Amino acid sequence: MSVAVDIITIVAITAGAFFFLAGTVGLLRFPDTLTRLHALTKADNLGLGLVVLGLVPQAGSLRGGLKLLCVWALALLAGAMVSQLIAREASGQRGDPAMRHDGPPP
Amino acid sequence: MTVASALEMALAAVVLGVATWTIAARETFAAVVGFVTYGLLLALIWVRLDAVDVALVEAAIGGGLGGVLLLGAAARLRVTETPTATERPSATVRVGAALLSAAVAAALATGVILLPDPAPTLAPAAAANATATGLGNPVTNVLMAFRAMDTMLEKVVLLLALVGVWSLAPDRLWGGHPGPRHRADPLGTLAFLARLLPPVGIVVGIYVFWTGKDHPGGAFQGGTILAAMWLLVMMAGIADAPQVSSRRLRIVLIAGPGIFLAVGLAGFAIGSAFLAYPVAYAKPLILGIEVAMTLTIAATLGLLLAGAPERSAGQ
Amino acid sequence: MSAAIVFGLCGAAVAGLGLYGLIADPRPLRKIVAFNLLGSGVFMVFGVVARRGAASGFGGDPVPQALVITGVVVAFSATALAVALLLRLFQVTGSATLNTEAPAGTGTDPADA
Amino acid sequence: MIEFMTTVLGFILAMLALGLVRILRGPADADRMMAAQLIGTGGIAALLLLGTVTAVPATVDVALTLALLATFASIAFVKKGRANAPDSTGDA
Amino acid sequence: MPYPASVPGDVTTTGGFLLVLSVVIPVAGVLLAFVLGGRQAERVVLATMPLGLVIALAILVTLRQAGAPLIYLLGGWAPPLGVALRADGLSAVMMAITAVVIGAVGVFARVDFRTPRGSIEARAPFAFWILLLAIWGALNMVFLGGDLFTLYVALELLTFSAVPLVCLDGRAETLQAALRYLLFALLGAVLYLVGTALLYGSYGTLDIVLLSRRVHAEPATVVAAALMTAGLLAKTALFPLHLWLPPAHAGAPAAASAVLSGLVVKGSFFIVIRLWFDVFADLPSFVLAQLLAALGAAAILFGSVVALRQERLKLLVAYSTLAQIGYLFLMFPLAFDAGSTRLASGGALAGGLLQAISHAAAKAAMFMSAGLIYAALGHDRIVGLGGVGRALPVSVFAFALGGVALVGVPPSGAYLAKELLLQAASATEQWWWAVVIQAGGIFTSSYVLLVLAHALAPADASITLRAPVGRIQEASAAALALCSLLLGLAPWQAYLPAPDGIAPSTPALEALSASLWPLLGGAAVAILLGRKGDRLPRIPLGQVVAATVGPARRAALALSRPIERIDNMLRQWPAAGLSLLALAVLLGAALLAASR
Repeated sequence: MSVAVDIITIVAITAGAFFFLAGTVGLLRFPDTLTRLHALTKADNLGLGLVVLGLVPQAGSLRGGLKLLCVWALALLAGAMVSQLIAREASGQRGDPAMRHDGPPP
Repeated sequence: MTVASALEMALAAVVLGVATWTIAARETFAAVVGFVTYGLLLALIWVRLDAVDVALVEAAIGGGLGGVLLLGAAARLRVTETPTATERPSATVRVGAALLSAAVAAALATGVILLPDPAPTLAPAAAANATATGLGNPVTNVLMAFRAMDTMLEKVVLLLALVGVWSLAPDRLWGGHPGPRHRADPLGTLAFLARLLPPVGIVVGIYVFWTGKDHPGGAFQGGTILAAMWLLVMMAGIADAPQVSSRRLRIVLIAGPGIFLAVGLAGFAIGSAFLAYPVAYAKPLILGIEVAMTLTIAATLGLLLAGAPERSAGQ
Repeated sequence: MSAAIVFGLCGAAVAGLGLYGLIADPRPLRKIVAFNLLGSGVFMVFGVVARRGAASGFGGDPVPQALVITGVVVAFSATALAVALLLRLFQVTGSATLNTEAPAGTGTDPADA
Repeated sequence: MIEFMTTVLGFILAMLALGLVRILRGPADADRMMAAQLIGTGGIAALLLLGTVTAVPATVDVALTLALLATFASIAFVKKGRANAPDSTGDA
Repeated sequence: MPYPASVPGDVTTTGGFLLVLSVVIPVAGVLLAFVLGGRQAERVVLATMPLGLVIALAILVTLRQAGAPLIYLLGGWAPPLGVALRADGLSAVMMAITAVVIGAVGVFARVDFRTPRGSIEARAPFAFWILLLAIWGALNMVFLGGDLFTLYVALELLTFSAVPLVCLDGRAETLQAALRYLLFALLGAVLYLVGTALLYGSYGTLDIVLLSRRVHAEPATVVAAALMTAGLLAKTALFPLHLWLPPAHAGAPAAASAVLSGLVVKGSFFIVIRLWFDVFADLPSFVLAQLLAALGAAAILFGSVVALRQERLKLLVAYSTLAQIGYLFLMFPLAFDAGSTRLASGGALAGGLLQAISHAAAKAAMFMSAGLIYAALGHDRIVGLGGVGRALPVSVFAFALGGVALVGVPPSGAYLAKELLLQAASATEQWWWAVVIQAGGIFTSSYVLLVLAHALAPADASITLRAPVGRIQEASAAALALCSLLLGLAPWQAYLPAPDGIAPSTPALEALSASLWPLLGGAAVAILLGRKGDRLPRIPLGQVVAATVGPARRAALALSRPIERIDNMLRQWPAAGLSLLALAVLLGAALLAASR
């Protein structure tokens, strides 16, 4: 049992690390601000999500695991909001109707 | 070299790199962004040093409120950047400053390396006296019991900083609202965030405060989170900053040190000592003080960031 | 090398960087940022002192840790006050300099008129 | 397991260090803020791993605080410029 | 009666609760004034003042009866885990003078910081009263704190209450002065803080008494000592770290200047004394003491010469503070005991502290009268002061009294201080410091006489006062000056380590005539260096004087110009920062070399 759990952890965390790598490479290599943003939003949330997923089985208690998930949820929410804010700032068109899809995050 | 110590060195190297960037960057705004990330990474160091209480403070202040304060100022002062930068001191002065700073840093490093081994510590004393308060978090014990005077004075420092900030207002705006009026954009992302995040944040803030009695956390950490939530609501234009003349606001601002002082004086009256808690009531008394302090800290920090009164009442 | 030494050196170096910035950069806001760096370097030294004092089942001596928390609060209040002063100076003069030779009072303060 | 996590932690730290390059280069402030955000998320991941490695469960609370407050710098960034509009200096 | 010799142990002594009250009452007053606001704030502060004075007196009495330091263990926790408040003779007299000066300033400020009719609360009064009370609480904490970190918090409290006072009027220059003050003070405070970290790491306590028993010359301790001392000197504005002082003290409102110049700089000075007479007493301090006094001598020279060259009265008084701070540091080499190679508490310490106390009262009085003159004339150009003596006799009289007290005319406290210092100089055979002490007196009288010569000269045109001067304001300034002038009569032997019977032993007439010499010398210096208007020839004999001293004056001015230029350079931020670090490094090197 514990071996299986450890394998899940290792796989998930490795995958998470990979997404961080992808995000960083995107941030460094992509040509302009908006495409970089695009790369970033995917990568960091997925990366963190997978790391959290890997850590949950190791948490030892239900409360610990829930807290980990809370961290992820918060980071996800904040990340989505901030990306939107930055995107608007970067495109320099605060009133642009195309950017006004200000509903809740997907 | 073990994996762990390699990790520590890597962490130290990254932190040092960001610190260098913060000093060397040409643009202030870029430097401040560097400083925000620095605060973030510093939290890692504090965890590594097994000081989670401090890590919480660093995360809340260094990565959060401090960043807001400095980024806002950097944006406002951007126009002064070029003229002031021309006052840069001569190369001789800069080399001198670098040499002397390096000398002081080297002396400090030598001092740290040559600290005696085994290190003197008050940890056993703190552990032995923990029963007096009934709290499990040794840092809270130090802050609230053994060195309560420091903590009380520190709250007065916060209040005085606020008086100082307020005193910068123009005379005719005294009593008005601090900071600029943020216009609400009801459909905006920010407004959405400001409705969604605060309930969560308030729960987290209270949790961090409450857990501080036995685990890392406490009044300052919790208060900072609450302050951030309040600030978010203000920045989104959902609620305006209160007038500085408001009596109710002022009571909240002194509640922490006030109740601290009152309990301290009560300790006097009961006959033990100023700032001493009777063992049977130590825990509820400390928690009561901490509740008031959390509120006071949240209000003070929020207003410190909001700035001096800039609009008269109703504006 | 132990964690204490690595972070102790790191703290000393950060403090040195802060000192340099505080002295050599003419822009007040950069001085404030440098002051914060300097402070955090000093706090790191405190952290190392705390870590070295680990005993009685505590990962660190709680006394210096508590001192750091108090110190951070004081440093933050100082930062807030300094920033407020600087912004007010900018509002009144239209410039942000500590150089006394620079003409002061040239700006108009809309609020005090 | 500890060694594995420590290694991943080191790897994520390296990624963060690389992300710093974007703060260095810019060119726009938005790029810098983005890099700061990546570093924030990475920092949270690193904290969670570190908390597990060093067996300090309270570290999760630090991560929670960071996740909650890391947005604030970005909000200040977005709010910039509005604060120094002439109508907000109190005279209007 | 300084405390390491006679600390009985870790117990609260009788009367210890007075120490708590002396801190708690101002703090409670701050909180209450903040909530009530408006006129109530002023009332709360004014009600606190007599209370504080009574407590300070009670501490003096209790201390004398007990014959040993008063101790209070906060929360019942003994050091090293807890924090103790301790009052020895030094703390008690400093607290007493603080209570007196704050009280006088409070009475003085009632006119300037009155909440205007028709408004519930006004900005400047609200901030002023709260900050004034906070300064008081912070100073009491500085004098009583038995723990180096508590002292750090108290010092920061002091800074945070002092800085906003500088820029209460909101002018651009004062805002800039306040910012410079704040940033430099913060730099100093951080250097102090890092020292406490090293000390805690070395000895596991920050309690002053425990440290004084444990400290020995180790590298970490030496680094701590150097950094802490340098940081405190920056906060005290000892030359060459004085960049912030002149604009801050000259630009603040008169009541605030009086407190800043009279009291606030003494806070960090007091901690320097605590450090070197208690905590670091076992470190080799010979070179350090000589260095501190050398900086003090330089401060006297620069402060006095630049003061004489000022155009504005308030700046002159501010520069005189710079010189007087230098004077305070002359006691360190004189307190050095060659036998035990440590700083011993004796006549020199008593003299230094007495000088600090006399200066507190006298300088506050001088700033208050300068402020009155400024308010009445609408300017404070020194050459334009003609006729003020007739128009504002009491204000000028208060200024003169304060000046005379500072010069050291018996029975002033400064006179007694000078006697003690000179005695110590001859006892330790350091004649060069005796020369500096005498020179300091001459310089002091020079700028006091310069101001008086202008103020007492007849007016060019009949002067019209812009505003009537409050009688109470003039009275409080004069009372404070008189207090400084009579300080020499107080029974110091009970509190300071002064040799018995020093005050009355010197025959009064002889002492008076001896104190005339500095006045004459001062007059000569003032004629050589002082700013003069076109009016000088009209003073009796002015023509003759002008003709004879012309060449000498030109030579003196040629000498003073480089001094002014160097002062100007040192007041630039980078130069001051470099001086601070260089001083820290120098102190560290000297201590390290000596401890080998």
